[in-house]
Amino acid sequence: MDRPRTHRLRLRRAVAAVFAAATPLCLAAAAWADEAATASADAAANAAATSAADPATAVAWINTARLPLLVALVIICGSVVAGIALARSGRPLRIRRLAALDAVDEAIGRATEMGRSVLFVPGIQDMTDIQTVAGVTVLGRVARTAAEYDARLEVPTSRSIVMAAARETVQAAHFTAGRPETYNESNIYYITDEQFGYVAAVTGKMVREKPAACFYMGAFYAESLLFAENGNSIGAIQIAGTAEPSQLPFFVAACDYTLIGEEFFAASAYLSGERDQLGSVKGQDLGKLWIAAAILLGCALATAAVFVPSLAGAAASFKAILGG
Amino acid sequence: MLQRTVPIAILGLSGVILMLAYFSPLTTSWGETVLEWFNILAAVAFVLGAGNLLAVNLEKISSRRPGWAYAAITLLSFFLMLGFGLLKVGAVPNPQHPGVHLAGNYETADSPFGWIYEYVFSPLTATMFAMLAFYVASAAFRAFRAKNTESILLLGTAFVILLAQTAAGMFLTGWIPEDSAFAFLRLDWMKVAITEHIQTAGMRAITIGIALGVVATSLRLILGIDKSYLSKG
Amino acid sequence: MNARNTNDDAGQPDGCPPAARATTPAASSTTPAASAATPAASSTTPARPSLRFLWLSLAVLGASLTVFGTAMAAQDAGGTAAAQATVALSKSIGIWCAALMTIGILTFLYKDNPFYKVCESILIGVSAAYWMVNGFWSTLVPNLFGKLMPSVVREYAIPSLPVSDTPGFDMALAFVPLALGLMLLWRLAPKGGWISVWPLAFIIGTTAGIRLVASIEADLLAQASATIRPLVVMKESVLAPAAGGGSAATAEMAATAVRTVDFWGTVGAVTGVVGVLSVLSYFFFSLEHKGAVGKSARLGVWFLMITFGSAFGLTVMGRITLLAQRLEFLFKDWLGIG
Amino acid sequence: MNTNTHDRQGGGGGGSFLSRLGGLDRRWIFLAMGLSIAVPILLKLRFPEVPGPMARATFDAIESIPEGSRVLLAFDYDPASAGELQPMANAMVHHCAARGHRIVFMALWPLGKQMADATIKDVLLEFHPQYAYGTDYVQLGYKAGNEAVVKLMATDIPQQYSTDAAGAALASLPLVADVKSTTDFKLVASISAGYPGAKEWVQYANSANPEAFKLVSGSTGVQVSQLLPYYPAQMEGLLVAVKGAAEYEMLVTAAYPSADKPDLLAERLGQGRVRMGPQLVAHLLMIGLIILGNIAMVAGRSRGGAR
Repeated sequence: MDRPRTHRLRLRRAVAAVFAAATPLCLAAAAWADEAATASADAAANAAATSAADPATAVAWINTARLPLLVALVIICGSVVAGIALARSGRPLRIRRLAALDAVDEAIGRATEMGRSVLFVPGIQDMTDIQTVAGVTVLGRVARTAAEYDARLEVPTSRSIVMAAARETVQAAHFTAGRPETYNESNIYYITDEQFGYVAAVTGKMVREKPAACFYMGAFYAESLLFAENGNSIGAIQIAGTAEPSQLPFFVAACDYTLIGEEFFAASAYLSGERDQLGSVKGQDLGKLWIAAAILLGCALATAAVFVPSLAGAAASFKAILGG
Repeated sequence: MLQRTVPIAILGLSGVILMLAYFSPLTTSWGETVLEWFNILAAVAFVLGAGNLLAVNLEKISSRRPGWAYAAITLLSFFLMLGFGLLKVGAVPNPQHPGVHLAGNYETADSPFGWIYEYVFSPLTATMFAMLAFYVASAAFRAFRAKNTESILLLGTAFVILLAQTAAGMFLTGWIPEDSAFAFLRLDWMKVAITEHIQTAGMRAITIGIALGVVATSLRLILGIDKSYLSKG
Repeated sequence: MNARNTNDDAGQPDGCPPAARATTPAASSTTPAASAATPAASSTTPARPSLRFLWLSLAVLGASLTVFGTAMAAQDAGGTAAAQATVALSKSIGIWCAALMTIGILTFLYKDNPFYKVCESILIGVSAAYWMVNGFWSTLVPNLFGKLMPSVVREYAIPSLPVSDTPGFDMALAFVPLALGLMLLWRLAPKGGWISVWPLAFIIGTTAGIRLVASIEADLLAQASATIRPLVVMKESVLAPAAGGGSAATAEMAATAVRTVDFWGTVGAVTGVVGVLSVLSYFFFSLEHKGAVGKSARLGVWFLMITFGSAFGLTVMGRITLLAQRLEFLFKDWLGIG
Repeated sequence: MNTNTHDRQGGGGGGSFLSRLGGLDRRWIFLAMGLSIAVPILLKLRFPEVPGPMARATFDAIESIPEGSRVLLAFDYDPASAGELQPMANAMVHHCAARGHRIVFMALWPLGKQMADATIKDVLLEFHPQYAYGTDYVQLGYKAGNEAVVKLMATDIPQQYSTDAAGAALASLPLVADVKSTTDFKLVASISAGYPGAKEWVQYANSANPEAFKLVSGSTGVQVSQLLPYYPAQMEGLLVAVKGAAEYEMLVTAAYPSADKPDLLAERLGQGRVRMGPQLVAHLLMIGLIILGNIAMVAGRSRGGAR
């Protein structure tokens, strides 16, 4: 990791300080936003969606109906940036183990021993789905390990742009692993945009070529169980990661390891090992603390309002503001 | 410079602009315009996909690798469907503009494109989708085994929900009067309690976690910390 | 955005594209439905494509298309009676084709075989072409060419193309996606392929920007706010009227209804909030799952397991309906039994 | 998260039948599932359904409004979901017609109108020939705009539907001549497969004026988790997937048998129960498989220690 240049470090620390200092500012803004929110809340009830707020309260260039959202954005992004700044300040970073990610090396090693290929499925959505972007970044880390082990990594894609992005990432991974010559573009190929055409091709290939390790990282819909069950029938180690809540039950039931929602997004930071990226994972935890505090405060207010009716107004508006 | 700093700048700039565009009424629609641009980009990029599909299959045919005949079938059906679609062969003429051939409707079952969709494409996709019924059964046998508390909870809940969804569930516990103290033992009450209180809580926490993950992933990309997409990274 | 077959995606109907529904075929045949042979021990002979079988399926494909061609020709020839007959013929050929495809896919359950590989290859070719044609006629022609050269599009393809009031601005704006698209295609050129990183950076950047704000608004805040509720739930209950109280007395008694704690309601509310917080603690990365955090994370895992078990159970009914519809098609529409 | 400690495929070994069960070839399970769906379809097996609370609430909602009142039926689905939703639509139309309600048909999905036309032909005119177009029932057809259509109909229907599906002016049809908004209906029902559908009817039509009419809905199994929170506060009745259809069918055919064509009614209003046949057998198979899997594991563990 390159030596942090002092002026850039000072700049980053300043940005983090601004965001962290923003919190008292936000509480004041929240109070001011209160009547703006309630005014717009009534407007929203009968007018069109909140995006077209009633012009009276919208200052020319800012849409006040979305002020609570802006405040939340500043707080959450501030937490992530603060996490990164924390990592840069050199303090020791403690992050818990993720079983699925420890298994990545074991799975690729097993494939190399058995002389069988590694299959990586980056999901069936396009690059406009953040899960696909996260899947391609995890592909970068898996491809680097595969390059080091000299294992054959196959990446069938369901979208042309995902194929282009995957080729970029795998080529970059081969460079970082110091083996640019082993990069073979034809291992990353497009099949079809159709959900079940892609599934038919990939499951057919699984049964014929019997890869020893299968990775499913990205956005999946009904086909998750088709991949997992066919992967299991050929005895492959299967590591899945998705943020599609409806598919997690099938991956958890049928795969060996599963990265659930947030774990999937933290995976590429974990695998990179870079301090900045691990800092952003700690930033996610900071965001969780904020949300847990907001929930506890809201519940306390709401419960108190049951016994002390006068608090009902405050409880309701807190819930409304948080709701954005 | 051109291959590293410019892409990082493009990514960071477009990310910040679209983040802020959502907050001012003047620029709210920028998000939709960019997504519309993306659809055009994706349609143009089809050439990449088609090019790769042809390269892979033609290579298989020319090198006579085992299974080359299937590559021939793929190419045959690809060109057939592409030709029927792009040239709108046999399309039903548009009532308002009978003269303009390319304005016709090519998706009804009377035109070859529509016929292939109706009798080849949709039965194949519908049957692939229906295969899930078989795999749900094999997953139930293989994966729902009580090895530790977690898997006991997993299979126990699935067991209750499956029972509650059939007449057998009502048959087994339908006789418990609804107002009695043991009403919670009724399978349909258990199903409502599980889905309404526990499943919603679990799904809510997962969604909150995912939102935080999306924020962190997006910021890592916009701030240029995660550069895995850049070759010679 | 094209429709996605999923099971819990709120926006999308969970169903498959409309299966073929038609009158029973003229030639009723006695071939039984997919008679799954008893699965002998699976001796995996190397999958050498038996060419004989391959030419048979190609012949069937060719025959059905030639018959189809005559049907189309007869229809254009305008002979109504002949057209009716041939259209019915083309429909029954279609039913046979659909039934063969359905059985072909189902045979994969027994073993990977040439019949399945033929169906898989057809599906890949047809579906890739379908999405490209769809993308061409529904996106490229109206949105890109419609802006770059509106007059040509209006004359040859879409006569009813809406006239935009700022053609010049639209044309200029349309050059951006065109330029980004050509940069992406530059990968195919031997030299200068690195330029394709620019459009990729643009796509990833815009995706990150849009999804970041949307996920905070729709998921983070909305779900946190929905979790907030009073932890003690009261219920209105009327005091039991004194024995022998006349109707006037009970009416007056109802006025002094008193609120008592609704036990089950409170348990439900507390479970909800405790559930969300314990699962959030499971997702906590900074601390190993030991001690207090370990206990609450373990409770969080139990909540997750019940959530996944329930979701699994709820989707089984949908899956079985899908297979029931395919078998109904085979029995009713193809074989005319059932 | 590592919750799976199941052994890789190909486990199982010698010894008692139970432990060999662990290595059962998956294809026996596929065969069992295939038969458990094919046989009930071929034999048209129907099992008695015990109507649950939600189906009964939907039935009561239509019973509770006075005979001959005006109802609005929205067909918000397409052929892909007809398997689960068409039986509900058929039973609901027969129920409303048997109660003498005057029915207005509409659709938020492009193919929804075709679904409504099929129901009118197969059920309404088949069993209630006395229903006349214009006075007893009207087909408004499909309008694009998703939730905007619902929002507008909550305040001003003639502006959204200036004419019926065939192009006749609303004023010329006695049933809808004086209709101003959804508040002029006693009941609104949405047969819904996704978006736009029942959720939009709750959010935009019901919350605008909650007490004006009863709202009921029929939905696919997948979508029900979004609608459960609205039941029973904002939605009086909710039919859930094929099971809800079968239960509602039993209630309607029991209460309103057809005098002259009993077997045709049993066939037309029996689709839900026919489709419930394979559901029951397949669900019992799934339950059996979970039990069998655990027995095999326990037997395998007791014979040669955990693998």
